Order: sequence, then structure tokens, then C-alpha cells
Amino acid sequence: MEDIEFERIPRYVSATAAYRRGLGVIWETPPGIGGWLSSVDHKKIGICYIVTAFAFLILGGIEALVMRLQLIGPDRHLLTPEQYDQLFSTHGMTMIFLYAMPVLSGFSNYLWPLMLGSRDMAFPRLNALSYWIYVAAGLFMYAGFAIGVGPNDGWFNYVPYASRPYNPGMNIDFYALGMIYLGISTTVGAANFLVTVMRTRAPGMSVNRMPIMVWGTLTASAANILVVPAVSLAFFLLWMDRQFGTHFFDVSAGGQPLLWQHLFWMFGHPWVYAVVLPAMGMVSDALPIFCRRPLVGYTPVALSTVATMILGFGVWVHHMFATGLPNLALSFFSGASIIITVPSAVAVFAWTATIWLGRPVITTAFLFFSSMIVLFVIGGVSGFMTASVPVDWQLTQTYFVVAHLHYVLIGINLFPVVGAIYVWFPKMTSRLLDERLGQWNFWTMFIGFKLAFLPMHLTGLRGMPRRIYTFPDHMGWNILNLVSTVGAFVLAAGVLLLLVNVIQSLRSGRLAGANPWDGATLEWSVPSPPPSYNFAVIPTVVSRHPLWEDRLQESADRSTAIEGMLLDHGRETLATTLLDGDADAILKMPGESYAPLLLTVGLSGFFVGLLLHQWWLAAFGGAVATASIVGWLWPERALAQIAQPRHV
Amino acid sequence: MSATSSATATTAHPSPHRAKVSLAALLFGLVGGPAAWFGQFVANYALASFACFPHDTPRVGTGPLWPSVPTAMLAINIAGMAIALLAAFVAWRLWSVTHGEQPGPTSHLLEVGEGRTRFLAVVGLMAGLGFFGAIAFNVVALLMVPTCAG
Amino acid sequence: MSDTAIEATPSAPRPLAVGGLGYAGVGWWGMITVIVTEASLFGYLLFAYLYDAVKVDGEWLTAMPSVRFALPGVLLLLASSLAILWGSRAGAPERLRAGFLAALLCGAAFVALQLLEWHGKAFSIRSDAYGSMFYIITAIHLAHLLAGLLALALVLVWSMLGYFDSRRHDPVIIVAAYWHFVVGAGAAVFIVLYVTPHLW
Amino acid sequence: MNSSSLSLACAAILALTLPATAAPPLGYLRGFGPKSDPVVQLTWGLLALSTLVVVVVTALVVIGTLLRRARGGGGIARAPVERGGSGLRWISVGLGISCVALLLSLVWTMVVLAAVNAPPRPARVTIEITAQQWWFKARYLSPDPSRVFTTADEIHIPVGEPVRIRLIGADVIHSFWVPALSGKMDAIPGQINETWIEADHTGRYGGECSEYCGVQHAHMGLVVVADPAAQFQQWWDGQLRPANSPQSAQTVAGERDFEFHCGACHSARGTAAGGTVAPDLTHLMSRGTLAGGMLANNIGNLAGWLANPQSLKPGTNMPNLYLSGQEIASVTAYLQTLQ
Repeated sequence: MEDIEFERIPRYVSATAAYRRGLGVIWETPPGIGGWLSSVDHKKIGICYIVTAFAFLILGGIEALVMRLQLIGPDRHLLTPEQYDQLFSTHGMTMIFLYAMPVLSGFSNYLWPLMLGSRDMAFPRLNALSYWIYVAAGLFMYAGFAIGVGPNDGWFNYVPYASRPYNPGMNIDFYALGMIYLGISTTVGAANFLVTVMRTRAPGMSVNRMPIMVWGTLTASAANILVVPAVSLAFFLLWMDRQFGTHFFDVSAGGQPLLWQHLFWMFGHPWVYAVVLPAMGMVSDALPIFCRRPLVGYTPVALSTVATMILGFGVWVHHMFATGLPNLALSFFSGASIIITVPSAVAVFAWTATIWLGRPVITTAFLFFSSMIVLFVIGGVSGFMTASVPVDWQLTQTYFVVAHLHYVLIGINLFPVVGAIYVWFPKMTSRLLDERLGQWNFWTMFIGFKLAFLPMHLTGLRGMPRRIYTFPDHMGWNILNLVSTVGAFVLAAGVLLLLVNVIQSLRSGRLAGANPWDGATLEWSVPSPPPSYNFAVIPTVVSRHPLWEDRLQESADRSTAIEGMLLDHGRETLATTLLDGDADAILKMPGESYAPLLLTVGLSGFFVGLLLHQWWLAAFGGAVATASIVGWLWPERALAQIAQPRHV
Repeated sequence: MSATSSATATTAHPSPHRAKVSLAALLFGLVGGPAAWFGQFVANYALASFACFPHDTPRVGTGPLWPSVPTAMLAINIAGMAIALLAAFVAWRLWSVTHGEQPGPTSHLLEVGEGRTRFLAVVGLMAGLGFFGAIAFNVVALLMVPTCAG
Repeated sequence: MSDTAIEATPSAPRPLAVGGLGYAGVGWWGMITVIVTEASLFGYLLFAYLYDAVKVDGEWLTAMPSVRFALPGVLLLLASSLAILWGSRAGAPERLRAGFLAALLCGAAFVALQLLEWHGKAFSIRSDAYGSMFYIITAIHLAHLLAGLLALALVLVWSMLGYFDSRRHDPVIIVAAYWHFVVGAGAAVFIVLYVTPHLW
Repeated sequence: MNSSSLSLACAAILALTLPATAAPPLGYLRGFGPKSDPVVQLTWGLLALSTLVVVVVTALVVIGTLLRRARGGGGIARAPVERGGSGLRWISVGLGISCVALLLSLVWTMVVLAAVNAPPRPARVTIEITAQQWWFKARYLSPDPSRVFTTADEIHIPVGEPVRIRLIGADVIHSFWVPALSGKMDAIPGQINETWIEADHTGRYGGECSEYCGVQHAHMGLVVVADPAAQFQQWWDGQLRPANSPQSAQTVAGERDFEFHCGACHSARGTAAGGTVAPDLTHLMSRGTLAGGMLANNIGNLAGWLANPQSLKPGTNMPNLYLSGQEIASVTAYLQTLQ
């Protein structure tokens, strides 16, 4: 018989080997394929996310290289127009939806509980669900491409070209249903991040002590739960139009093509910020480690992260400057798009000042982060140019925009991510990446990137429209395109060097120890790789830089991860209050579960059924999904969800 | 992080002055500016676009659907600026109550940022002023760009 | 301010709720994120309706919508919300079950009214953009309501299994929050679909 | 090697690759009229400002790194950690300068927006352009119905006069773009967009659809020809004439074949060919290009196009007609008469 435990005064102990062993037994994922499929460990899920996202990055990169071969010179016939259209659409879909956001989710998944001093995310099973759905939705979206009917209307998929009369194949159906499906993954992931940051920070970690990366992912997640419904709805309405003859976007029966653009960009532009803000946060957290000083201007940088997102909700129409909206209406969006430069400038000046006022140690990671500042500024000013309505009337839909968005996505996502791999790979694997190969990796990527995309600004200024599968001679674009193609291959070689470094270092890299870079935040206080329970005792935080307190000497208090609450009655972690991180409750964490996988299988059946009009399959999948949800939510005694004692 | 200190030892609360300020005022200081900006932005956008392009044909050379639209937009704009300023003022008041929350010079507020209440107050102050500026940017458009195409 | 003293946390440890009771847990906070994202969905849905309505060249409405079914429906929803409020305030399991059962019945009656209204409409989802919008908005709301009914039923079952007492009843407050949201969304849908047409 | 010298190297490569003489046909860094001139100045202004910002920040990052880098070995763990200066002045000064620059850019943007909002004087010519997969139909409007006519892909305008463009999207969304004269304006089904252009030099200005519109988006060009006023009137009058009557036996046969094979889609006014879904060919030979600007209008291309449009422009709405060699020759000969 076991009595109900409603309250407990947690034991404060010093972490000893015996406690660690006990926690290991409680938290360890069982070995084997079953353990892997049912694991809810945020560290495993985080690494799975990162690896899967890189797989998609490589796929998207190969698509890009094929397109660059087609565009190496005028009038090439490597690809048919239809092949080219599917390639550029799939490339955009892959990089924006299947690489850029998931890779950041992977890092945040891995790092958040470690940075926040918690033992897992707030909803570990939801975490597994968001990963499985991401994989399933990615495969779903690629299935069309694999059988030759990939999306072919670009990543923003404008109607009416995406409507059935002009696009009768299944191409858009794969994309539409896949995006709705992927939206579920993004939404549950974002909800998980939000509750994690609101409820499971270490005691003492008030909102002014959170790492900037946490601010970044928090902001991105808040944006996601607000805007993902817009795109899911848009794709759902489009699918209804295509399959059931409704008229949401059909002009002949009172629908509006521009409704698509509004719904898409209300989502699309905030999303663009959501895929860069966490990466900017990585730079804000990791660049100072290599500059050997705290970030300059934490408060303005934290605010600028949030302010970017808020302003980001008011710039969606700058993708629609040429749609005929009245000039005054456009000018509001012009103003918002120009002023959004201000918070970005705050970050740039803060990073630059951190370099100038620190003593930078030039490692590969530092090179990626510091070059990111420059790439960010180039992507920023080209964005600033497109914010000016009359200028954008010329720039939009040309290669200038292609250059801009690649500077933004590669410069502010890929470069920080690769830098972050150099920083946190030792934490994940216990081995350092090779620095010598790292330098080669950096310079190859940097030079390749510059060669590929700097000329594209000029290609655009010389009038080359985007999304054309070939171009005639004598347009003044030949040499620029040749240079871009060469650069794209150099960039690809740089990414290849990264993979070589990763594989080689996994086997024979130098051992890292807990804190190879002498970092300041909590994740560096645990061994590499961290134990399954992360922290033997719940750490107490008294400043923003727990591991630098002795050296910064900014207050008399000291953070600790040595002594604290033990919490070992099963899987447990601490809930703290929203603003101040006061200890509030003991959370019971779920163990391994197949429910997320089963729910994903059910949902996959549901979406495949919808795609193929196999209503029995959709109904069956929906029933499996509903049953998994009910089973998942059924109160469990082990999770302290049932009031009655066992003997009743 | 020191291995010798104890979690049960007396550590400073992150916001010793939390009892001195009302959470509602803090919240208004934080969200007043952004909310005012977003509200006036969306309202003016809706007005400007519908008044000049109501259905399927733009009103070129005929002026807006309702002659009072420019005035209305300016009024909305000014109201937005007033709310943002008010939020900044409230945040400034809260900051002056709480800026002694942790020792150190004023620049510590922005850099070290200790003291959760004063951190939020100073963030509110910056947000209020910043979004006041953002709304002011829209005045430029209202004053310079004709309401509908000629 | 002269008061720069640093206030110390009381070092005496206090008991913490195990499993995070009610608002101290994570479930209720998770539901808030669900509500925010679903509320956004309804926001975009109603935006889409209003956008097509104001941009259309010519008549938007096929016929002025009748409130014959919708008004009793929305009143039923409001009544169900009150029943939930009444039921979830109490520690008594009988009152909880009575309140949730009443809400469930009100919700089921709303579903019946909705189906009756659909049945009697002169236009279909394929007639024109208005028809498409009308049916999709009411259908998406109905889907949310059905999910809410399932949740209410689960709470009833769990209550009958004796899972809840006056301290541990997280699913009650979580499902109640969701139900209030569904009712609120229903009211918003009612205002946009049935009230605004009379305003222009 | 550091990133600024690298950027310089890139700039040098770019400079070398650009023949200074050949102006790119779709470039927009030079304007040719009151609609484009203020925009061109603004573009250059923002480009210069942007370049300056990039150079300054790059220099700051590179110089800061080089000047301040930790010297001596021992690895990162041995390097001391200290807060040093607050650095807030960097942010406040940087933001101050940025805000001034941004405000000036905004004001300049609004000035330009107001300047190009409406033509300097009322337009006397209005062209209704219907964009469709993958060509532009141009209808010249006039209060006098007898002066209305339709042409395709090549539009003439009087030099020095504003011309109003009414844009109709016939199928999917397209965009009307003549870079030297004006920025883009989309042609969207279900709504009519209006814009205007004006050229202050005579000449041929290239244009292109710039909104992705399907498989042949790459080949949807147009040309704007700015003529002196008298010549423009003459051109308009010429366009009103019906198609020339065929004279030779081959062209008479060609006309018959044309009516039979092409007339369901194309028209030649004055003949039985009255189709409206494809370009009006009444004065085909007055145009410089074929197939949405893809091919130069000469006899060889015309014959090749008639023989196999799908191989030249895969996916185009013109089907392969499987004409015999004789039919191709006669239709080509006939089309040559459509001056």
C-alpha cells in the first residue's frame, strides 16, 4: 500500500556518488531500439533533432547544387522547367521548414534544461511527439518529391497557381497536408518551450538571469504559437478548395487570392524571425565565452530580442508591396520594416562592443560567430533596402532578394549553428572537434558563401528575376551566375569538411571535460556528456553567470550545483515561479512512453488517408490518434495524478 | 560557482522590492508601448487600404471612400503615442521606486541587470520609449504620403 | 530611495506540492498555450471571413443569416460555461459531476442545433465563398466543441473512478479552461457570422 | 586573411566580371523617366548607406578582433574573465547614429513614394494589360470604340507622356515590370491594379513578368517602345488597320491554313481567325519578338516555333500542331505579310 503524497519538504543534500547512482537508475533510458523509440530524454531528442535537421540540410544543399548547375550559364538544359520548379520549391521548403527551425529546436531541446537547471523539459513526452511528427511530416513532404510530384509553386505557394485548375497534380496536396502536419510538431514544441521556461527554471533564476538564447527561443516559441495557425489554416483552406470545390481563394465565386498572401505572410515573416532569434541568442551567449567577458548590454539585447518579434508581427505586407495596395497602407509597413533595424542594431553593437571590451580567443567557434556579425549586417542592410517601398518595387522577386534571404538564413542561422556545434559538441559527446580542420571548415564555408551570394546582389540589381529556370545570353548575368555556382560548390565543400570533422572527432577527438571553454552557464557545470538526470541536485542560481561568479565578484552570493534539493522519489524536477524562480512545487516527470510514437503513427495514417482520399484510413488513423491521446492523458499514480490511495 | 557554498544559506532574493510595486503597473509598463503600436498599426492599415481600394478597383484620383479617413488615422496615431508615453512614464515611476533594488551605478541596470523588478521596469521604460518612436515613424508616412493614389 | 537593503530569502524550507497541484503544475500552463494558439486560429479564421466579406465585389451574403438555431445554441453554450464554473468550484464530487454532466448535455444540444441549422441551409459549402466560409467556421468550431465534449466525458469518468479530491483535480481545471475557451470562441463566431451582417 | 580583405577581394572579382560598357537590359540602376528617376536616386542612396554600414561594422569586427585578441598560449581556460567597461556607450552612440540614418531614409522613402504616387500630369493614354500564362495582352483604350485595339507583348508609348496601365490577371498572378521605367505591379485575378509609366527618352525598354507563374515563368517578357508623339500616333493608326490581304498563291494558302489551324486561338482582324485566348497576330511583323519575348521575330524562328513550340518552350499553351512542312512554309509566308 502506498499513501498519497501531497506535500514534501525536499531534502537538501550534497550530491554524492550514491545519490548519483540512484538517480541514474531512475532516469536512465533502457538500452536497445525500444528505449530509443520510447525515450523522452531531452538530450537524446535534441541530438536526434539536430542530426535529422542536418540530413535535411544536406538534401536541400544537393538540390541547390543541381539548380546552380542549371544556372551556371545561359540557356542550359540540364533540367526541364518542371524539374527546376520542383527543385526550387523543395529546396525552400527543406531549408526553411525542415532545417532552419528544427535545428534550433534541437539545440534548444538539448540545452534548455541544462541551462535552466532542470532535469528535463516541462512535457517530456510532448517533446518526443514533436520530434516524431517532425520526422513523419518531413518524410510526408518529401514523399511527393520522391515520386516526382513535389511542391512546385515555391515555398510561399501563391494561389491561384497552387489551385487545382492551374496545378492539377498532387504536388500541392503533399505540401499542404505536410505543412499542416508539420505545424502540429512546431506548435507542441513551442508550447513545451514556453511552459518549460515559465515553470522549470532553477530556483533563483529570475527572468533577468536567463541566458539570451533562452530569450531567443522563448520569443520564437511565443511567435510560433501565435502564427503557425495562420499557415495551417491557409493550407487547410487551400486543400479544401483543391479537393472539395470550396471557394476560399476562388475569385469566380467571391474568394480572394490575396487572402492567401495575407495569411501566409502573417505567418511567414514572424517565422523568419523565429528561425534567427534563437541563433542570435546562441551568439549572444557563446561569443562572450570566447571574449572572456559577459555580454555587453544584456538588458537591451534581451529587450531587442522580444521587440524584434513584436515588430515582426507588423511587417508581413512588405512581401506584398507590389500587390496594388494603396501607397499609404504600404508606407506603414515600410516604416515598421525600417524601424525593425533598431533592435537588430542593438545586438550588433552589443556583440561588437563585447569583442572590443573583451580579450577574444580566436577559435573556430569565434570565427563563425564574429563573421556572423558581418553576414548579419549585410543581410540586415539588404533587408533595410527592401523595406523602402519604391526601392522594393524594383528589388522584389529578383536575385537581390535571393541574396538577401540567403544572407539572413545562412548568415544568421547556419553560421551560428555551425559555431554552436563547435561550442556544444564537446558537451554532447565529451570530445572536442578538431580546431585545425575547423579553421579549414570555416574559411571554406565563408569564402564559398561569399562567392555564391555576394554576387547575387548584383545579379539582382542587374534585373535577373528569381525562379526562372534558365536565362538568355546577353543579359549581363552570365559571369555572375558562373561565380555563384562555383561559390555554391565551395560552400558545399565547407559543409563536407564539417561532417568530416564531426565523424573524425567522434572517434578520436580530444577529451573535453566538463567545461572545455570555461563557459559561464549551468550546462558547463555538469559532466560531458551530461548524466541522464542532468543535475544530481537542483542547482541554485544567484546571477547570470553562475560559473564566473568567483571571478566577476559582483555579489556576495554564490550559485551552486553541489548542494541543493535532491528530488529522487521517482523522476522529479522542481517547478518554480514565473518571474522570480521561487521554488513552487515538485513535478513528477513521465518515463519512457510509446504514446508519442503511436500518436504519430495514427496521425500519419490520418494524413495519408486524407491525401489519398482513403477515408477509412483517415478515420482509422484518427481513431488511433485519439485513443493514444486518451491513453496518454489517463491519470497515472506514478505521476501523482490520482487522488485516491492504492488500496481503495 | 563555489563548491563550498550552501543552497540553504541565505541568498538574496532576486527581487527584494517586489512588494513595492503592483504587478499590474509593471505589466502595463511592459506591454503598453507594444500594444499601442500594434493597435494603431493594424487599425490604420485597415483604414488606409480599404478606404483607397474597397473592392476590386482602386480609387485612383477620387480620394478615399470617406473624407475623414486621414483625420481618423492621425487621431489613432496620436492616441497610440499617448498610450506608449504613458506606459513609459509608469515604467519610469516603477524604476525610480525600485532602482535601489541592487547596489551599483545606474549603468548596472542595463548591463548587470540585477534586481528582477527594476529589470522589468527599465525594460518597460525602454519599450515604451522605443515603441513611441515606432509609432512616430508612422506619422511621417501619414503626413507625407497622399491617402490614395492620384 | 534610501532602502537598498538586501532582503534575504527565508532559509527555512517549506513544503512543496508534489506533482504540482493545480496552477502550480505544468498541465494548466500547457492548456493556456493551447488556448492561445487555438484562439489565434479562430482569429485568423474570422479575419479570413471578414477579409473576403469586405473585399468582395457585389453581395457577400447569400441570405441574411437567421438566428433561429444559432441564438439558442450560443445561449446553451453560455449556460454550459456557467455549469462548469458551478461544478468546478466545489470540492464535492457530486456537484462536480452534476455541473460537468449539465455542460455535456448543453454541448450535445448545441451539436444537435448546429446539425439542424446545417440541414436547413439553402446553400452549401460549394455554393460560393460565403458558403465556404460559413460552413468551415462553424465546422471548425464544432470540431473543437466535440473535442471538448470528449474531455468533459473523460473528466466525468475519472471523477467516477474517484481520481479527484479537493486538492488533486488538475484535469478538472484544465478541461474547464478549455471549455470556457470553446464557449468564448462560439460567442465570437456568433457575433461575426450572425451579428455583424446586421451592422452594415 | 581576414573577412574585410576577403570582402574587398570579392568586390574586386565582381568589378572585373562586369564589362563597363554593356548596360544590362533589365537593370534598374539607371532611370529613364519621372517614375523611375527618384527611385533610382533613392536606390543609390540606400545602397551607398548600406555599403557604408557594412564597411564600418566589418572594420569594427576585424580591427577589434585583431587589436584585442588574447595573446600567448595556455588555452581558453587560462584566459582571465573580467567584465571591464560597461560598453553601453557603444549601444547608445550606435543607436543614435542608426536612428538618424533610419529616419532620414524613411523620410526620403516617403518623399519618393509621394512623388511617384501619381503621374505629374493626367495620362492621356491608358493601356489595359492582361497578364496570362505566359504573355501579356495589351488593349489600348479610347473613348472612341473604333480606336480600341489589341496587341501583345510589345507596347508602344509616346515619349515624354505619362501612360496609365490597368492590370488584369487572367489566370494566375503575374507581375508587370519594366525596370528602366518603373518598379513592379502585380496582375492579380479578381482585382484591377493601376500603375503608370513614362519614358523621357525614345527607345526599347525590356520588361519581364516577375511573379512566379508556372513552368514558363522564365519566358514571359515584354517590350515597351517609346516613340516620338507623331510616330506613336502613326503606329496606333497602323495597328487599327485589319490584316493585309495575301497576294501570292503561297500566302493565300497560308491564310487558309492559318485560319484553319490557328484561328481558334489567334486572331488576324479581317480574316476568319478570331480566337482571343492567344496573342492577336494582325500586325505580328510590327513586333520584334515571338513567344513572350523568347525568340527574335524572324522567319527562321517563326518556322521553328510553328514546327515545335513545345520543344522551344516546354509547357507553353500553344500545342504542337503537327503541321506539314508545306503548311509551315505557307503559314510562315502568310505571317510575314502581317506588317
